[in-house]
Amino acid sequence: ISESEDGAAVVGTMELAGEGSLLAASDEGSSETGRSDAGVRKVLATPVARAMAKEMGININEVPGSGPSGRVKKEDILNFKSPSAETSGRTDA
Amino acid sequence: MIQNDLPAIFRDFNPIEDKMLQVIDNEGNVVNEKLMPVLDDETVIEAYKQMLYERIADEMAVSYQRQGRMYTYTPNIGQEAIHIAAGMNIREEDWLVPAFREMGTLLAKGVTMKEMFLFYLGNEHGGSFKNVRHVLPIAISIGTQFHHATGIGYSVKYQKKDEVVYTFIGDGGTSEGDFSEGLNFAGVWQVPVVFTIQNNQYAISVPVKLQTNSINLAVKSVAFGIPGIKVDGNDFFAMYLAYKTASEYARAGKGAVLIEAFTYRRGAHTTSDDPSKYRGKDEETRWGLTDPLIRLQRYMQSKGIWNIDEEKLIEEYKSEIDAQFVEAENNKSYPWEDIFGHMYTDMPDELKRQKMEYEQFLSWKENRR
Amino acid sequence: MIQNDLPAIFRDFNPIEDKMLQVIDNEGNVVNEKLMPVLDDETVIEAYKQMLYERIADEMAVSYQRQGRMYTYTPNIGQEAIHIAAGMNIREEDWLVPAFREMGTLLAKGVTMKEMFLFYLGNEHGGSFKNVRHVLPIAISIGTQFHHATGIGYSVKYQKKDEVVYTFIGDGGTSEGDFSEGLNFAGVWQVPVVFTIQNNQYAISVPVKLQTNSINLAVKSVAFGIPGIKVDGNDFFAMYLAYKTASEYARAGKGAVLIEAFTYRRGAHTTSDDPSKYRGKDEETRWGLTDPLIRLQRYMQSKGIWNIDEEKLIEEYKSEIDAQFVEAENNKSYPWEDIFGHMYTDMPDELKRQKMEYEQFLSWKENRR
Amino acid sequence: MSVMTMVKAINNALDIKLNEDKSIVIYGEDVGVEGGVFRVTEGLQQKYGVDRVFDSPLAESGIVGTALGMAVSGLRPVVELQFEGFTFPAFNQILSNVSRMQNRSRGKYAVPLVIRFPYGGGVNALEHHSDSPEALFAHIPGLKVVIPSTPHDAKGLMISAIESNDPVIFMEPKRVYRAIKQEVSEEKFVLPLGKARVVQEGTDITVVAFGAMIRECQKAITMAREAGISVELIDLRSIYPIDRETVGNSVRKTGRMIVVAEAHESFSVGSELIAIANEEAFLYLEAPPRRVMGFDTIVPLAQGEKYYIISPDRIFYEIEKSVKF
Amino acid sequence: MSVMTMVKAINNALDIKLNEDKSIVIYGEDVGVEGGVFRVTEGLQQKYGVDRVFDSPLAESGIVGTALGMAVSGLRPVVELQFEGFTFPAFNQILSNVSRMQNRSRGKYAVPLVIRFPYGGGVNALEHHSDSPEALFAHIPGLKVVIPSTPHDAKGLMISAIESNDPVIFMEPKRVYRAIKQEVSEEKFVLPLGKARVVQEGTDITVVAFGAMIRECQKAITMAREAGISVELIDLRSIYPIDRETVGNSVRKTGRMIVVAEAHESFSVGSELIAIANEEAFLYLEAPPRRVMGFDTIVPLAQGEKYYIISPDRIFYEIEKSVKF
Ligand SMILES: Cc1ncc(C[n+]2csc(CCOP(=O)(O)OP(=O)(O)O)c2C)c(N)n1
Ligand SMILES: Cc1ncc(C[n+]2csc(CCOP(=O)(O)OP(=O)(O)O)c2C)c(N)n1
Ligand SMILES: [Mg+2]
Ligand SMILES: [Mg+2]
Ligand SMILES: [Mg+2]
Repeated sequence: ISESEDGAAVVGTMELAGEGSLLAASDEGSSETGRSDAGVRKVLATPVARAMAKEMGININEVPGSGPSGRVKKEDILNFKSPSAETSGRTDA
Repeated sequence: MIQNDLPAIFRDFNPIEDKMLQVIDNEGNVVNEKLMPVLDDETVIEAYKQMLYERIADEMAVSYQRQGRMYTYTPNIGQEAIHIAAGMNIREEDWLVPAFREMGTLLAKGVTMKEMFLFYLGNEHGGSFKNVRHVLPIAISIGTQFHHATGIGYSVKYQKKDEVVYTFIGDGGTSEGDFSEGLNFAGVWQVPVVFTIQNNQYAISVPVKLQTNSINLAVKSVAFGIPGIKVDGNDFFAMYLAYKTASEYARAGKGAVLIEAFTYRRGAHTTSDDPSKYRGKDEETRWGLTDPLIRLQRYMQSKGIWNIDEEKLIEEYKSEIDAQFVEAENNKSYPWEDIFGHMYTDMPDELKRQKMEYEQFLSWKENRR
Repeated sequence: MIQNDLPAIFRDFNPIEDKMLQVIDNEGNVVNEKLMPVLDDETVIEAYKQMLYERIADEMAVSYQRQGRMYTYTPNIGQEAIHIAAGMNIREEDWLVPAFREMGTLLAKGVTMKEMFLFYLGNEHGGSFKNVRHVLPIAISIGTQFHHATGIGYSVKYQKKDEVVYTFIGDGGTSEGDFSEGLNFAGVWQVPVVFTIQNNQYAISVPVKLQTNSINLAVKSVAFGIPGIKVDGNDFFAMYLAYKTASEYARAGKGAVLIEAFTYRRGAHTTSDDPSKYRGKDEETRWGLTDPLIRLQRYMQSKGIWNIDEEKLIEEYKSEIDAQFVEAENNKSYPWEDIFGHMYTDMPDELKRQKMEYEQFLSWKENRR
Repeated sequence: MSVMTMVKAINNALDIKLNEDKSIVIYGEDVGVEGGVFRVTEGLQQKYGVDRVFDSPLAESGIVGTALGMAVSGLRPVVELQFEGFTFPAFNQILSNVSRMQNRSRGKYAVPLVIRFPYGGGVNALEHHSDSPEALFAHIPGLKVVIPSTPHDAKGLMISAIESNDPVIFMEPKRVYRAIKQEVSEEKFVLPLGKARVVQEGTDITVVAFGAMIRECQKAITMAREAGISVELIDLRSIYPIDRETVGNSVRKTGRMIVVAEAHESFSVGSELIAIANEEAFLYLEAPPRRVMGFDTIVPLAQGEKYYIISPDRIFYEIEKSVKF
Repeated sequence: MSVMTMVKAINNALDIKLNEDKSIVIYGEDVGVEGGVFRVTEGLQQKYGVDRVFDSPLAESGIVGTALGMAVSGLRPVVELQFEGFTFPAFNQILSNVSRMQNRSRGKYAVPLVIRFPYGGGVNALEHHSDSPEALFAHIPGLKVVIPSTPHDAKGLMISAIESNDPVIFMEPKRVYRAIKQEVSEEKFVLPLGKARVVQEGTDITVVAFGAMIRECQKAITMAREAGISVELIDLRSIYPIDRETVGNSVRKTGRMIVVAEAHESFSVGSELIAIANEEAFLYLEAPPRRVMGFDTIVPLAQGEKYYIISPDRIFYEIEKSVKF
C-alpha cells in the first residue's frame, strides 16, 4: 500500500522525498526582499456594473465613473450611451 | 462513600497496600486456591482458544501491514487474558465501550476480523461495529470513552435495565482529565460500569513512572469513592474473577468498579513504532516469562486438561483469518457519496450543495478524458 | 511514590482514615496542645486583625454592590482563617496563583482593596495585580490554575530558585479534569506547590456530596502520589501549621502537597445568589458557630491577649476601605484605545486596522452631533 | 397565549418536552434545586424528579461526555453549560465525539443531544461571560448551531432542537433573556432548524444578524428609515446549517449586505456570510458586503465593553456607508 | 547549506534555539527518548538533558496549562501536541488562558510559548489524524497562528515563533514532513510572522494557499500554464495575523481569487479571505472569489480520503471556472 519511513508516525503512511522533490533553496530570511506593486491600473467597478456592462455589450473601460475615485457604478452603465454599443445592436435584447 | 458490603477481594487486595490479585503464577501453578474461579474444563480450554485466536489474528495483521497490504495497526500481544476474561463475562446486552487495544473483547461481542481488517484498510464500515449489539466504535481521543461509559451507565440505571457497561483505558490514559472526571461522575451516580485500566507499562515510549507518582493505578479509585483492585493482567483466572466480581457488584446496583490489569505490551505500540528505541531486550524477555497464553497453557498441562493440537488449531485459525482478510481486501467499494451520507440523520442543504458541486467536478473530470 | 520522611501531621492525620487536623475548638480552647504553632502574641493579634479587615472589606463590598455602585461581587465570609494563614506564610518571592475566593491572601501579597474594587467595577487594571510580585490574575475558568501553578513550580525548580507556589481551588473545582491533571503533573515533577482545596461545602447551589463520592477531598492526593491533609479551615492555628509544614516540605525540594481546608461559605456565592433557595437557616446557624474570627477571638480572650478595641478598629478599617472604594469609583478613565492595547506585545496590523476603523466611526459620531 | 420572557419560553419548551417524552433528561451545574443560574430550568426538578432534572458535578467535559453516552443508549439529554466561556472544557467531547459519532458508527448511533448555554455580552460581566463563540461550533461538521432572538423563536427552536436526532448547540443570548417579552403560545409548536427569518423587508440593503443583535439592528433601521434607507433585516436563527437561500435572495434584491454580530470579526460568521454573498449574489453586488462585528480583542469588562459592543449608531454608520458606496 | 526535510529543518531550529537560550524547554508526549512520533525532536534530549527536553504525562490540557505557568515565570516553553486532533483537550487552556494572560494582566505576564503540532491529511491515517483546524485557532484573539509549507520556511518561522513574546500556534503539515527536501542554511535565520510569500507572480488569477496545499497548487498551476492562464500563488504562512496587504495587492491586480485549503469550507480561512478580498479589492473583482476546500464532513479514512482531499485537477477546474466566469 505504501512505503514505510524511518519515523514512528503512530498512524498512517508518510510520503517520502523522492526524485524531483528537492525544492529550490530560498535566500529569504538573510535579506528581506521588498516587493513593489506597480502595474495595478484597472478600471474600478462594482461587480454589478461589470456584469451589466458585459450584458449590454459595453466596454467598461469607456464608461466614465461617477463614484468616488471614478468608480463605475450601476447607474453609470445605465446612463452610458456608447456608439459601439449602439451599432453592435444586440439582437437578443 | 463506598458501601461497606464490599466483596472480599476488594478488601483483601486493597490497592492502598499495593496488593495485587493473582491466582496462578508464571509456571501455571495455582497460588491462591480459594480464589480459583469455578470453571469447567471446556470453558478453560475455550478461553485459551480465544486467546490464541486473538494472538494469531494479531500476528497476521502485523504481517499484512508489513507486506504493505494494510495501514498502521495496533497489536494486542500480551494482553489477551484481560480481553478474553472480559469477553467471557460480558453478555449480549452488556455494553462495550472500547479504547483501542482490546480486540479480544470486541471479538467476544461478535465483531469479526473482517470488520477489523476493513477498518485498518481505511474503511469506516469496518469500524462502525454496526452488526453487533451495544458496542461503541473505538475511542481514539484518549480518555473520552470514560464519560460515554458513565453516561450509558446512567441510561441503564434510569431505564432499570439489567445491563453492565465495560470500558477500557491504558496506563497513559489515566493522566487525561476525562479519566478522573469519568470516574468521579460514576462514583456520584453509582452507575453499573466496570472500568479497566490496561496497565501495559507504556504509553507509546513513555513508562508509567513518568505518567504518575501514585503507588499503583488501581489506587486512583480512592479519589472517586469507588472500589478499585489491582489484578495480574496476565493471569486469566485472576482477571476472570475480577470481572465476575465486578460485574456482579455493578449488576446488584452497587455502583462502578475500577480494575487495574497489570500487564505488558509485548509488541510495538503500532506497526510504525520501534520499541527498541526506548526499552531493552532483557526487559522484554523478563516480561515474556509472564505471557498469559504460556501461563494458561502450563496450567492446563499440569491439570491434565491440555488436549489441544495447537499446531493444527493455528493453521485453522490462520486460514480462517486469512479468508476474512482477503474478503476485506477485496472489498473495493467506497462510493464517493458515502463521505457525505452519514454526517447527519437528515442531510442539510449546505452538504447537499457541496455534494452537488463535487459531482459537477467529477463529471467535468470525466468529460476531459 | 511519596517519600517516607513525611512530616508527622501527614501521617497522624491521614485522609484515608478521614482524620482532620484541628488545634482549637469552636470555643477557642486548644484541643491539640503539642500541635500549637509557636507564634508570639503580636502575630496572633495581627492575624486576627487581617481576618477582620478581610471580613469588613467583604461586607462593605457587598453593600456597595447592593447600593448599585458596583457589579457582582464574590464574598469570602467565613473563609478568612485560610486566607490569612496562607498570607502569613507566603513570602514576597513566593507565587500566588489564585482561584477567585481568597482575597485575604491577595491582600497579604500587597494587592489593595482599591484594585479589587476597580476590578469589580469592571476595569481590567484592577484585576491585573500589576503592582505586586508573583501574583497571577484570578482564574475564572475553574481548575485551569492548577496547571499554571504546576508549571510555575517547574520553572522555580528548573531555575533553582527558593520559591514556593500557592494555589487554590473550591470543592466544586475538584471535579474538573484540570484539578486531577494538575496534581498528577505536580506529583510526577515533584514541584514546590502547595495546593489548597477550600471546601466550603457548596459549588454555588451544589453540595459536596453531589460533587464526589470520595470520603473527603484531601484523600484525592492518593491518586497522584502527593501527601494530602484535611484541616479545619476555620481554625487559624491548624491552617497556619498546615501551611508552615507544607511550605517547608515544598521548599526542601520534596514536592507538592494537597491541603483540604474544611470550611463554610457563610455568604452567598455571589451578590446575585440567594442561598435560601438551596440550604436551610439552621445549617447556616450551625456553621456560624465555627466562624474563624469568633474562634480566634475566644482563644485570645481566654489567653488574655485580647487587647483590641474592635469597634474602633472596625471604624478605622471602614473609613480606610471606603476611601479606597471612592478612589476606585472616581477612576473614570478608560480610554477606548485600551481595549486594543494589551492583546499582543506588538500590535498586529489586523488590530491596527480595526482600531483605525473604529476611530473613523468615533469621529463620524463626533461630527454628527 | 401568555406573555413570556425568553427564559420563560425556554423553560416552557423544556417543560412540554419533559412532560411528553420520558427519555428526556436535563442536567448541568445548578440546574436542579437552583433552577439554573438564570432560572431557565426553574421548577423542573420539583416537577419531574431528581432522576430527570439534576445537578451534575462541576465538569463540562463530563457533562457533555456522559450526555453522549446517554444519547446513544436511549435517552435524549438536554444539558446546560453555565456560560459560553465554560463550554471549552467540553470542546474535545463536542468536536471529537458528539459531532462525529453518527458518522463514525455509520448511522448506528445517532446523537439526539442538545447542549444549551447563555452567550454574548452587554451584561457587565466578568471575563468569559460575554463571549460569542458561535463560529467555533459552526466550523465543526456534524453539529447544528441555533441562536434564537425572541421568546417565540426560542421556544419553537428549542422544541425542534430537542426533537432533532442530530446534536444541537443551542446558544441563548443572555442579554435578551429578560429584556423583552412576547405573547407566546403555551401549546407545543416547532420552528424549522436551518431556516432564517426575514424580520423586515427592504430594498436598499440587507442586514444579517442574530441573537441580541437583532434588537440593535432594529434600532439602527429606525435611524436608517429617517435617512430614507430601506433595510431588509434577516435573523439567521440557525448558524449551521446556514440559510444561504434566504441570504442569497435578499442580497440579489438589495445588492448590499452588512453582517452584525458580537463575535470577533476574523474567521467568523461574518466572514462566512460574505463568502456566501459572493457565491450567491456576486453579480448583484453594488457595494462590498461588510462585517460590523466585535474586534479581535478580549471582550472588555464593563467599563470598556461599551467600545466593544455594537451600538445602533455604529450599525447605522455602516448601513449609510454601504448605501453611499 | 544542507539538504533538509521539514522534520529536519524544525529539529534544526529547535536545536539552534535550545543551544542559544537556556530558558527554552521542550516537552510533550514522547518527545524525549523517542524524539517525537515524527522524530521532530530527535536527539535533543540526549544533547540538552532531561530537564530541558522531556516526556510529559499524557494530558494535553496539562501540557499547555503547565507551559503557560512556565511562560509567565521566566521560561520559554515549546510544547508538542502529538496530532492536531489531540489539541482539543487543551482548547480551554489555549482559549481561556494562553491567549488572554497578556491582556488579563495588562501586559504584566507575556506568554512566550510555542504550541506545535502536525496537522492535515493525505497520509492514510485514522480519525483525528487528518484534520486542519486552523480556523478554530485563528478565531481566538491573542494567538498567532503559523503554517509553513517548506523546510526553509519551517525553520525561519519556527525561530521567529520561539522568539515571539506572544503565544504561537505552530501547525506543521505532516504530509510535507518528509515529502520534500530543500537546501536550508544551517545558520540561524528568521522569517517575519504575519507576512505572506508570493510564491509565483501571475496576472490572471490569485491562488491563496498554505501548508501542504502549496505543492498541490503548484501542480495545478502547471496545468493552468498549459491552458494559457497566468496564476499568482500566495503562500499565507501566517493565518493570524493574516497578511491582507499582500492578498489585497494581488487581487487588485488579477481581479480573481480562489483559496485552496484542506479544512471544512464553512467558517474557514477561505471565508475570511473572501471577506478580505471584498474589503480590499471589491472594485477590481471580475469573478466571485471562491473556496476550493474540504467539505463539511469528517475527513474520511484512507479509502474515502481521495474524495475529500483537494487534488491538482480540482484546483485547475476552479481556476479555469473563475477565469472563464
Ligand atoms: C487525547 C489523545 N492524545 C494523544 C493521543 C496519541 N496516542 C495514541 S496511543 C497513545 C499512547 C496511549 O498509551 P496508553 O494509554 O498506555 O495505551 P496503550 O497504547 O499502551 O494501550 C497516544 C499518546 C491520542 N490518541 N489521544
Ligand atoms: C470551568 C467553569 N465552569 C463553570 C464556572 C461557573 N462557576 C463559577 S463559580 C462556580 C462554583 C464553584 O464552586 P467551588 O469550586 O466550590 O468554589 P466556591 O465558589 O465555593 O468558592 C461555578 C460553577 C466557571 N467559573 N468555570
Ligand atoms: Mg499503555
Ligand atoms: Mg465551594
Ligand atoms: Mg472558526
